Amino acid sequence: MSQHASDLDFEHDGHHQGGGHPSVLFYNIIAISLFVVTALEVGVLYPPLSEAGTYFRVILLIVLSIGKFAIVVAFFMHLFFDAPLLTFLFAVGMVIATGTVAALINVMPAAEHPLQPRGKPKHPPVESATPAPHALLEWKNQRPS
Amino acid sequence: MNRWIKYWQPMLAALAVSGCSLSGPQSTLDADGPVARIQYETFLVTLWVSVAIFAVVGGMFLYCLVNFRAPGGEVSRDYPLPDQGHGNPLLEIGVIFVSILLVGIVAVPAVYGVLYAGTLPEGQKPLRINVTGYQWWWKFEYPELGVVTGNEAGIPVGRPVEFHVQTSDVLHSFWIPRLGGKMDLTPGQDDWLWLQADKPGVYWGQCTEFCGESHAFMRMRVVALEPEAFDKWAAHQKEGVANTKPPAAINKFQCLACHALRGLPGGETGNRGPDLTHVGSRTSIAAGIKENTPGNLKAWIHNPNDLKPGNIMYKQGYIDMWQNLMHVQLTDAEENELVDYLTSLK
Amino acid sequence: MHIEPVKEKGFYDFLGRQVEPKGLIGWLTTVDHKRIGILYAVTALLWFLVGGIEALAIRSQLAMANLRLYSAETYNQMFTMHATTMIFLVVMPLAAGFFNYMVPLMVGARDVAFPRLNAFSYWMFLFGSLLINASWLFNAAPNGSWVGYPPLSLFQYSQGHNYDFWLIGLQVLGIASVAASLNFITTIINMRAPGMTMMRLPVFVWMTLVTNFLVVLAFPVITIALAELMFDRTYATNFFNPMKGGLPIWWQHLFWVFGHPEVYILILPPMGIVSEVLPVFARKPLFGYPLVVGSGMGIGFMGFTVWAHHMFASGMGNIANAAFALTTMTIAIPTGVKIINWVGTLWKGQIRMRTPMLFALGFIYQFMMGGFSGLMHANAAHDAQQHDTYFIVAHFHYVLIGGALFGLWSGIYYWYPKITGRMMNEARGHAAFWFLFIGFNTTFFPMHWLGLNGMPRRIYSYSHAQGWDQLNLLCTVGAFTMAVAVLLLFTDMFWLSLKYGEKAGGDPWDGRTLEWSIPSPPPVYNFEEIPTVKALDDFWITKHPELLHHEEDSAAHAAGAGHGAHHVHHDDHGIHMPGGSWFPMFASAGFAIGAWGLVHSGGMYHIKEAIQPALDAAAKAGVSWDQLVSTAQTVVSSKTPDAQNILNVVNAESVLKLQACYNGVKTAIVGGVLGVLGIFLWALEPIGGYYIHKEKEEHAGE
Amino acid sequence: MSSEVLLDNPHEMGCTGLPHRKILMWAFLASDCMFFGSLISTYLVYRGHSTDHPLPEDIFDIPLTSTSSFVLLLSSWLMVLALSAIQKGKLWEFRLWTLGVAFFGSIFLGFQVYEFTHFVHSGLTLKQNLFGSTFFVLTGTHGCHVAIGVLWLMSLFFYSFIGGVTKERSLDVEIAGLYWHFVDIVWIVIFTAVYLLEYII
Repeated sequence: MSQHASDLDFEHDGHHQGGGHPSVLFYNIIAISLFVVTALEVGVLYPPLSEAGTYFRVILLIVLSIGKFAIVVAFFMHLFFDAPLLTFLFAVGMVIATGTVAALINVMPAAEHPLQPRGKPKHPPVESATPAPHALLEWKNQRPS
Repeated sequence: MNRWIKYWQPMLAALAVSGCSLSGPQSTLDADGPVARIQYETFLVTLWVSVAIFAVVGGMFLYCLVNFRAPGGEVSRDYPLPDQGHGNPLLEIGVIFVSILLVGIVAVPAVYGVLYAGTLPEGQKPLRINVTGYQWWWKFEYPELGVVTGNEAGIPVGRPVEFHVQTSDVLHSFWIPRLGGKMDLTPGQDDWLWLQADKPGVYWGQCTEFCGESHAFMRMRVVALEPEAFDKWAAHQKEGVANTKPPAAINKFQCLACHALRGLPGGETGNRGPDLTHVGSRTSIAAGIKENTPGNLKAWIHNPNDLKPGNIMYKQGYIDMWQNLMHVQLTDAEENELVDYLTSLK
Repeated sequence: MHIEPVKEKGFYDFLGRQVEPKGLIGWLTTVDHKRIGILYAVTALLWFLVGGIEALAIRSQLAMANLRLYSAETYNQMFTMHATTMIFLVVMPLAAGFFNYMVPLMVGARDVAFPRLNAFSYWMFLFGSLLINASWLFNAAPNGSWVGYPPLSLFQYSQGHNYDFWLIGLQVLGIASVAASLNFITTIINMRAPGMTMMRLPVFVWMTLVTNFLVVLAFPVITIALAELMFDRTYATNFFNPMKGGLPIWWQHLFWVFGHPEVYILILPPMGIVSEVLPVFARKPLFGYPLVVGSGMGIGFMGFTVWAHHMFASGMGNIANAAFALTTMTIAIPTGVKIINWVGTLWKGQIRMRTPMLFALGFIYQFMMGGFSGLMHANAAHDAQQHDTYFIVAHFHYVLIGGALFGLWSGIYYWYPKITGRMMNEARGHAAFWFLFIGFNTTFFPMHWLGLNGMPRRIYSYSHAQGWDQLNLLCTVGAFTMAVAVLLLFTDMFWLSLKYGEKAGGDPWDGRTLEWSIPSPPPVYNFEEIPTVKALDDFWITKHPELLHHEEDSAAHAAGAGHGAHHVHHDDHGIHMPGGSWFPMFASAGFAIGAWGLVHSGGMYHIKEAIQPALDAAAKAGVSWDQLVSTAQTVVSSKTPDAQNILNVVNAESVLKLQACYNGVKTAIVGGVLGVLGIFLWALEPIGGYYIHKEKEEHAGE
Repeated sequence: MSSEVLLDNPHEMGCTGLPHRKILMWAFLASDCMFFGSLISTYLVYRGHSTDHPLPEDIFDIPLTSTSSFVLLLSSWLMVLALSAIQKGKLWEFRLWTLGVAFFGSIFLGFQVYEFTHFVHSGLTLKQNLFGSTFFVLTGTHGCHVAIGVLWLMSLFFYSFIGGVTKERSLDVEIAGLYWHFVDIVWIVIFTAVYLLEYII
């Protein structure tokens, strides 16, 4: 019984790097830095910048959120301290998911690239014309070529 | 490129040993236009690379099966083991390199073919035709010529034709096998393809994206004409109906609510069904599924559902309008009259 | 041997776990991976008969030009259900049957990691398959091809419940697959016997692992796609509605991001089976084991990079077409490596032509053919001509029958003695092989010609003038020849050999892997003592100790020592076995009821929108919903509008449909609650189970 | 599932030295990456395709959503504290933090309910336009994940009163924590890709 119990305990498990899980203080520091990054993210929105600044802001936002993502996964989810196998498992999903999302966004015939700044005015309101279910024939493609 | 054709075609014909004709009206192996030809050639490259690999690997496979049988078909457990080789790294690396090389051989023509078929040719200005797919027929519009026709399109020989495809309802796919590959009709996209016919003739086509109950009966024909003949044809198609004395049945059954008979009062607007202004001049009816003979036409008018299950001429025209609203049926005499009239619309 | 139940008090004591499974209740509550494997395989084989009958119906209709054996609508249902059945209800679960039965035996484990989750997967699969086939009883079988492209699948074009059955049925099957796959990933990674390093895993286990990764990563995508389409149909969202800017092409992308890995989910397990069968019947190790494993992983990974080759005709543009053509051709490299390695395994071997070997060899030949036609589609230029023609039909049947099914049949003949303890008859096996081989090639080889000759897929009729008559007749003859082979297999497998077959010992084929080291059929606890693995093909090495090199031996010891966390559990209190449980079935039955309700809520908001004026009028007149429904019933039965002039006949029918939708939603909620309740009870269930104590004298008896 | 892998269950620990459930959970999270990846890409692909108002810039409220993001982060923080507490055997501390996590999770859900109600009143419904469809399905799915997490944590909370959660069984809490943090990181992505990007481009 006790033998199994010790297996569950991280401090004694040879597979875990770093020899033990972090202290509460460490968690608090991580949490505070997460709050700071989130505040930064929101803050990025507000200073008035030119068109060129848009790209800067997009890149900054992406970098910041990747950072947050990495911090939570590495420390809150213990991946940094845990067996590399688990990192591998998660990485398989993340890599394929990221690649697929990127490929999908680029291969779709988007009206505009989803990560590009849009021109204004954006969407002139068009007449709403949802067809009644039985009026099949009126249901035509409304998109101008 | 033409040299290739001369070279490969007899070999392929030799391959086609089954004795069945491979030159049906929709055969992709009889390329009658530059797009179909380039696609056929890239296919041949892949085919012969495959045949070569098959000869080598399949040969080895067969050699193993013939030569490395267990003595007597079955061996006891204490029979001496064969060599317990685990693999040969050099061979493996060789195989990988050879396959990369072969993939390269196949890939280059493929990419060339994609670019060729996906780029409008320089030089001659292409003829533009807008194709609209309906469940289950085709509308062809010639914006530059002001011509509208259904299920049968005339094109000039030797001039590229730019087909812009769009759908009025579900997905369809526009395909004239002898002239070139297909293009799906997808809502929300402006897709096009170009085709060109080398010689005059009637080219059959068919919808190849599943589009509902009568998907099998969504066919079409493209008629390639010499340039002068094409101009004459287009000019004639532009005119209104020749026979301006329609039978009473046309009004009685409100054919013009869906079909256009240009030149008749109220006959300009119907656009749910094919344009009938020159229906008598077409070679086929009901989206290419029957030859245009009076007998077939009568059968079609008598019960469209029989030839093409679920079509809207039957569902909305016959069932809704005739039976639910007007409670009338076509008599035999009216059907004959209608057939005579439509046949006269050359 | 005696059995001692675990004495443990749980949160509650009613509905305790079954100690030793017996009879029907034993099967219903079983958590034994071997029984679940048998359940999977038998269910899959029964659906195989159904799918086969559908295939014969399709071929009969196409035997001659202008045949009208049955209606176009029925034909559309036939080919849709044929594809759906064969892919999701036959090949996948048959492979899952082998995963279940064989993987724990091959890695040297007593069971899978989560036995009850495993049972849950099976019951979900069973209920999902029943749900999707129940559509036949309602004359609403899915009718829009197994790819279900919108807009045809939107409510605007398909107002029956056909697509609802398809969408929800696949959703349920998806849950079953993902749950099972998570289980197998854990089992393979974490339950290997001491010394069984990853590079000593049998190839079948490797391919299982890759397959299950593919399932786990591909199924979420189809889950989302199906959910979006379901929302479009039921809640009138706009994901694929072109009227509101939705793009039907998005469905195609999502579908094929799932769909292409799905193809490898179907083919990799049979590849693994063949990689097991060939070495046994050639008496040689698999040629280039690391490369076979690596190319399996390569194929799996590449499976996620090529999906758009199913969409070369959808107007993606030259660059995307060329790029996906290139990635697709790249897959030919690892596939070619595999085939070369299989041939290398035969080279200088001592080939024994037993039935499993025949099927494995048939697999190699036909998979090669399917690979070549695959290379031809990868050529995007000519794919514009092949796409959606019979050339494609020929290709994927070469891969899925000639490949996957031949591989699975090889597995059936190979492992049947292990599972039942009896050999299958060789003569009947050879006959079945030749009927299947000749029938298959007669059916599908001519389809290449048909496709090149311009015959599109999914057409229920064609005319003489199109020139496809003779070849189609030939295909139909071939299809019925294959049916003979299937009958032979089934009578042999379920009756003749099962009853009269020669008794098989533990190791009838002179096998190489761990499952042959135990009796046939295996005891409930699999291994009396968990084996310690010294090398790849450990059992073979045990039989031929001279093959084990000294350095490998010491490496094995080092590796075994590294697996220190492993415990041997049969020491003082015997072998612990988990007890049976009702809750996997209970929970999945709850979810199945919920799914049934969801099916019947299909089209709800569309119908509501269509009769909104009537509903408003009713609200204005102060007619409650219940009154409106009863009025509608009267109106429909009398076929005259009601006195207050709120409902005409058409609207009244819609009101009744809407009422049915609301009932569906209620059923869905009840079912969902039951399912969640089942999971809670399952979680609180005491661990239970029992200990098996082996007595000394019984050891001798084996 | 929890009793399946009780500590005295011989099927618990595997040859890699990791508990089965941890491997299962990480594989599941990998799977969930694809799940949310598909949803997020649906949202991004359909950006700018809506044909009707209201559009994101008409109705998004960044301060509100930022607040709910902070709330979710806060709950993640409490989650690690809860795990840390139970690993040290401090049962009451564990109960406190777990209750906190569930509480803040519920606050987050409350924000979402408020936001959804507000949007529906502004005319944005599932069927109004593409933005409505993609937005509600994406954030609604995430909300469902949060709700399941709250249910899970509350179960652990109550289970701890009948001796179900102990130091030796801290794995139960760790697994729930992994799930909860994953829900948090998905929100990190959604917050950036759906809300913040909308304010820049």
